[in-house]
Amino acid sequence: MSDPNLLTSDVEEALRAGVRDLLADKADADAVLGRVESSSPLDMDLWRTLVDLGATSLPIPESLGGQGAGWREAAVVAEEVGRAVAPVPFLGSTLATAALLHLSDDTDAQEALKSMASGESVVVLAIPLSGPVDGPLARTVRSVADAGVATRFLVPADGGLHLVEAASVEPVVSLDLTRPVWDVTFADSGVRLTGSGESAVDSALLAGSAMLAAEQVGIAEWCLTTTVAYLKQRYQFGRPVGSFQALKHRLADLWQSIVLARAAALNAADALATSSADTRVAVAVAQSLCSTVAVRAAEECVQLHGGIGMTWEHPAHLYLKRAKADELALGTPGKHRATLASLVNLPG
Amino acid sequence: MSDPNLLTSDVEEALRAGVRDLLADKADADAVLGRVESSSPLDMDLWRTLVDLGATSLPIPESLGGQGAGWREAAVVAEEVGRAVAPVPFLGSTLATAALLHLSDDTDAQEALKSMASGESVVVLAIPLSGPVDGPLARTVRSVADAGVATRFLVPADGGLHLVEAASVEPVVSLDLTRPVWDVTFADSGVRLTGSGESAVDSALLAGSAMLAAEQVGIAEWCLTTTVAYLKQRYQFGRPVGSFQALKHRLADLWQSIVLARAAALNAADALATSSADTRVAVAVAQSLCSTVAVRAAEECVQLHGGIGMTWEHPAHLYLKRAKADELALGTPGKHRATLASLVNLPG
Amino acid sequence: MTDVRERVAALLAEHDPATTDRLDFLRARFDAGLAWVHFPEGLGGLGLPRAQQEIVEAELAAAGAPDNDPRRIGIGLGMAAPTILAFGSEELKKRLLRPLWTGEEVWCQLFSEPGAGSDLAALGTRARRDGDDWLVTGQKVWTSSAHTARWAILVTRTDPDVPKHAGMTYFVCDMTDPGVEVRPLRQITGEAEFNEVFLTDVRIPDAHRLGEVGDGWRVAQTTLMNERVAIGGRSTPREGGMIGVVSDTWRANPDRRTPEAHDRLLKLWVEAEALRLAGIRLRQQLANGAPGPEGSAMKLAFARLAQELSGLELEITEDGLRYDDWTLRRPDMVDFTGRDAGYRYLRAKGNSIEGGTSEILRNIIAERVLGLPSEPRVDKDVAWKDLPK
Amino acid sequence: MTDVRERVAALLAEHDPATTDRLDFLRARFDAGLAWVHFPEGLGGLGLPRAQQEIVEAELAAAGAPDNDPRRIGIGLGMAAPTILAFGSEELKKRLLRPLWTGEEVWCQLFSEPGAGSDLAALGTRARRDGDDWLVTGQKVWTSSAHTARWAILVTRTDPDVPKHAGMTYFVCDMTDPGVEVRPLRQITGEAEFNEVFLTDVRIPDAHRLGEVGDGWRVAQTTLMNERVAIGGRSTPREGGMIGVVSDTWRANPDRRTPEAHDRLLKLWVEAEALRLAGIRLRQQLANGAPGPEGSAMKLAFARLAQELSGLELEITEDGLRYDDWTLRRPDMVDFTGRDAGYRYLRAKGNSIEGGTSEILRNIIAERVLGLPSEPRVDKDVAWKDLPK
Repeated sequence: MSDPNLLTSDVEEALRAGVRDLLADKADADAVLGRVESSSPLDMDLWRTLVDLGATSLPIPESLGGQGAGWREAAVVAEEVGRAVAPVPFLGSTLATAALLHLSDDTDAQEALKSMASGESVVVLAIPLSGPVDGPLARTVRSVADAGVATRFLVPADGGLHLVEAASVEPVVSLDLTRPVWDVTFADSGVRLTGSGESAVDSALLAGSAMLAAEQVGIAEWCLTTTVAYLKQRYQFGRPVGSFQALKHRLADLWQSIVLARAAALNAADALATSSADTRVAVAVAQSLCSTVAVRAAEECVQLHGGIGMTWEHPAHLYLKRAKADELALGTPGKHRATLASLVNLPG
Repeated sequence: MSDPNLLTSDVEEALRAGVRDLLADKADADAVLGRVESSSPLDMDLWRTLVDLGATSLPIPESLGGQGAGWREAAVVAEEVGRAVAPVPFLGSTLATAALLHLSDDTDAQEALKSMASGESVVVLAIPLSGPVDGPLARTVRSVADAGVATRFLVPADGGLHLVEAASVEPVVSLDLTRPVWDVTFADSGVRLTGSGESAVDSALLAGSAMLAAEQVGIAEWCLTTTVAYLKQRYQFGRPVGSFQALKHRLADLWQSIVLARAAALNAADALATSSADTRVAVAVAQSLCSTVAVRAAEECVQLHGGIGMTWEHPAHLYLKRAKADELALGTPGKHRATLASLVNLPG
Repeated sequence: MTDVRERVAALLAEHDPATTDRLDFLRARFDAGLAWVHFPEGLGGLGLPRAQQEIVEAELAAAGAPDNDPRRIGIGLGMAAPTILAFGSEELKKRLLRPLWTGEEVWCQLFSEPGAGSDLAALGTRARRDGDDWLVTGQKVWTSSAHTARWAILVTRTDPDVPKHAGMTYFVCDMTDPGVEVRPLRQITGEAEFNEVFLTDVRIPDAHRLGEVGDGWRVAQTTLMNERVAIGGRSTPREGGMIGVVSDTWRANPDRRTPEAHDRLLKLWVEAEALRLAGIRLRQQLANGAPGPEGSAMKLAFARLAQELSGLELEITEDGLRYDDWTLRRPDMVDFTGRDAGYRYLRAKGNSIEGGTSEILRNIIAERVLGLPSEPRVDKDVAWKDLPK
Repeated sequence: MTDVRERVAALLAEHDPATTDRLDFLRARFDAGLAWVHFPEGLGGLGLPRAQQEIVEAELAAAGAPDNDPRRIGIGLGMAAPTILAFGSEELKKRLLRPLWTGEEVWCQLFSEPGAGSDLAALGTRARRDGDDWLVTGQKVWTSSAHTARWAILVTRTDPDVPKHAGMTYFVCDMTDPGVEVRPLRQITGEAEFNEVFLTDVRIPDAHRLGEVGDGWRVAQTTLMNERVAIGGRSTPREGGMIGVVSDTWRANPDRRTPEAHDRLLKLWVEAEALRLAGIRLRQQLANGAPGPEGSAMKLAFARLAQELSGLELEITEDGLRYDDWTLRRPDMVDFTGRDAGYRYLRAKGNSIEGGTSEILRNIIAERVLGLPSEPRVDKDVAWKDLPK
């Protein structure tokens, strides 16, 4: 097996810069904090701007109105969404995109991808964000990410995937303020797409997990950068707090973990982009590692900010909540390791 | 359930002082280091002095020539043996004592206990120090602790326990220099003692594990104390190395772990001494925790001594090897936790 | 020697708990010297050894007497009272201690500031002399009970031109005075246990000073030394506290079990049990008159365990992605078991910050318990005003 | 521009590797400027960009040419040579570089001392001027290859009256000189990879000085900056190194598996794979001309992983209580895979100490990568002789 490409290209870095600038402008900490307790926790104006930038349709072929780029580029966006904990329906939409791409011989799937690419509709895969995907058609699917802004849903049922409008979408008090979940109830079974629903969902979970890993790298980096900046300017005992060796060592260890997490996340995106035979291993490695690193980074961020990190007005808690919810999303690290065990012949 | 007594009594502390003085005198680092590569890795002169002090027969009733004290007192000795990594057959002998006490209606068992208490014989339980106890009579038992100085063995076989002389006792190159193991081969089945061999072995493992926990606390404390002393007098960058905060925090955490480990080890010894219904839980808690703490303490000791800790001439490696071997002995921490799971209704 | 049992019997004879108003009973108990027997006579005590208090508590509890709800007024009892006793004028003691003890007047603590957390001695709240009074201006933070408190213990900076430890002065502050503004401080859990307190030209009579001018650091040490050790009178039962909640969650959710989570739970169970045992041991040492330094190990371990347990709980619970309530509540005290897993996870983050961060605690353990040398200090001989901030 | 391919072809034409003596071939290669093409002509190079070396290596390897066994002479190649090139006289360069490169003369490094480990600049080995020579006395430690080395690079203290960084001087030292005594330093594994070197009035000609008197710290920095990054030319395959050994042990010993050890193994497998990927990424950055600071993360992670993996291996192996051999061996290089689990466990403890402890590495990462402020320094302006030791 030849080495994966683990560098980001100039084009990818240009994309990153564009998305990062936009998010810095439209989704700074105050804006996000102000929004999360409102009745519209997701920022659809921001989403539409991302749509116009092409940042939401990167893996969708040009023939369907997308950018015809791929999962490496989508991972760049995911990372920036994580860095800003931007309240946009990126994950729900990504899961649906991957599932639809898997079934893209179906004309209804093609139409759905087109309307997603243009921003006309937001399609969300109706699976519980944590916990198992139900096999039979579930009338109510609990804890669906981004469901509150979805115009249509992809519902796995009876071995197929159905394009459906929801009968009701109930808000839920969510741990993660910047990616709230909803309970969604379906009354009819909508249009059944041609092809295996199970393998489409599998494909979605794989892509979603890889994108989640990139998001987690973004979260972890924000937490590290913000903590370092704070500790440089916070003085106690006549010294910058960041000059205390115990804290320096913890941050050095955290940085080291992020170096590894970044390599793993890039590898997962590259594997997905190149349809590598190694994709399942790459995703399990990335997802189990990046989940853990992001949570640790967010926990260190809160702790090393001291009291201020415990306050609602400081954005650290938004990252803590997102990181912890991300850890539960699409399988805990322990579950991804269990998957890995069977992939690499390390039986329990 | 009333609270266990987790304080050591004045009598116990007097015993500790006596044993500690003796070991400091007869088993200092140079003496131990000199002995371990000799043809007599166990110090039987020292052992006989401990016998004379009564320190090897504490749980044996006075009627059989022992001290008629109990497992709390034995734990004090175990801790000091650990603190000195004294090369004496304490563990092998303890396991045999506990097994024989369980079968003490048997006159051969009584005779054996008597001769152990007087120092006339060293009886060792013939089980592999790590790894499972064989059910059927094994002709060769691998990796038996302290076997090289045993005059007789207790061999579990056919559901009973047999008092046997070995046909051959082969030295093994052991990881733990201060508690080497031997491969022991038996030719005949000796005297079968009355009573259940399985429950006698079970009883021995329980007592042995509790004593091992106390030993591990002694190891951990030596490692912490020695490291602290070294870091106070070692200067680098114009400062005592012990003034560097990152190291201070690690040692504070280690001390904290030892506080918990000590409480757990005392509780296990007290439970054993009082035949508490809680003994199995207490031993599983103590053994899983103390194993881990001792290894961590020894690893930190080597690391924080820097290069000198990597040398043969510094005693740190004796503690590292003992701590690691102790972790494998009588069940790894993971195995003790698995035992605990069934005891406290936390099924996997 | 006074027989406290007789005193208790006399109190109960004159004030039958079954028929006496709660506050009347508490006042009578104070006046009988049975509030804190080691305090002087006339100030709620009898000048007896502290150990005798336990007899009083046991007898009164047996008689069904009401207590003063000590958890609610912990700052007054644990911190303000010993400081007032040690440094207050007779007049202040007479005026303050009785309603403090009965709970009629709640106390809060104005110590921490946004710029002085771990480094309390860096605080900048200025007190300037103005005739017989002081005018105090500054901002305090992490003040629990400020919105219900009548009084505060307050440390201020009176001389910025000397090194930081030397220029501080300690007061009691009337929280109803003009210039005291209390704002709730919302936490990551959504609730506001604490407050920010803004002081603007608050006028405090010099008579409300505790200790000498410039001696505030030493007075504050008295307060902090008396901060209640987090050790109750009774030992926790096995699986008491958060480990019990999480173990029950495990038992109730077989679907969410994984081998990895199982071993993690068992590790934490072992540590929680060992922590419980260490607590028993510490209490036995205290009862024996020979307390060790293990209390600080317990705080360190408690914080870590609470954080790891609540993190695990979110993974093994049915609804880890949900939260119970983000509305800004103002709870009287922390309740780890009354709310859901998400709350425990977030609230536990504070365990390694409040009451001294785990980092500061590790410094203290390293230096005071292990005797490791201190770090080079750059702030010892510098005037407070010249310190980098 | 010189075409290195032509040069290689010419070398091979004149010296057929199949028939030429190994040493003759290496000498001819050096003389042809193909030893290290970025070195000057006449000193084994052609004054070409370093990147062209890869072409030479590839062509020669393809032709079956012998190499100079670079792992055996790493200190000479990686540390001594660049320092001699930068600071040596023409005469010294001519005399030393050729046999260094061919491996005829092995080099060792006399830097660390018992009292100067992490703090190299604290070293106390004294060099005193004596006519055209220097007399050197002191003790060095952790010297690999000292018993086989002909030459050493040596840092000494020439002026104890100035701050430590200012009073050092750098030499090359002939290890065959009288007064040089080499003793094996036995490690916890039983073997002796390293030596202690005792120097007693060793006479070194001033012509063997590298750099100015008092400028030894700067010269030593050149040496250390050139210390070979632990990144080979090729990427490791998956399960390469210790993770492969431990995974195979796992596969071979179903009896010793527990759920707890399983998850621990998987965690380490994940980290080992991520570390491998980070190595690939770092090499791609290097190839791209934009190396990041990730190498230090890799050393930190490698040490931790090696220690945790080997610790786990002892638990899951059949004979964890046994060791293969305690006899004092003198290995040429470390071999993690050729010996048993106990050896790996013990030897891996050195990974976080040798070549810069993990603690020093964390300092460097925190300050140079993250830009965190340095700690207060107490040793900057103090004469070396007055420093506490």
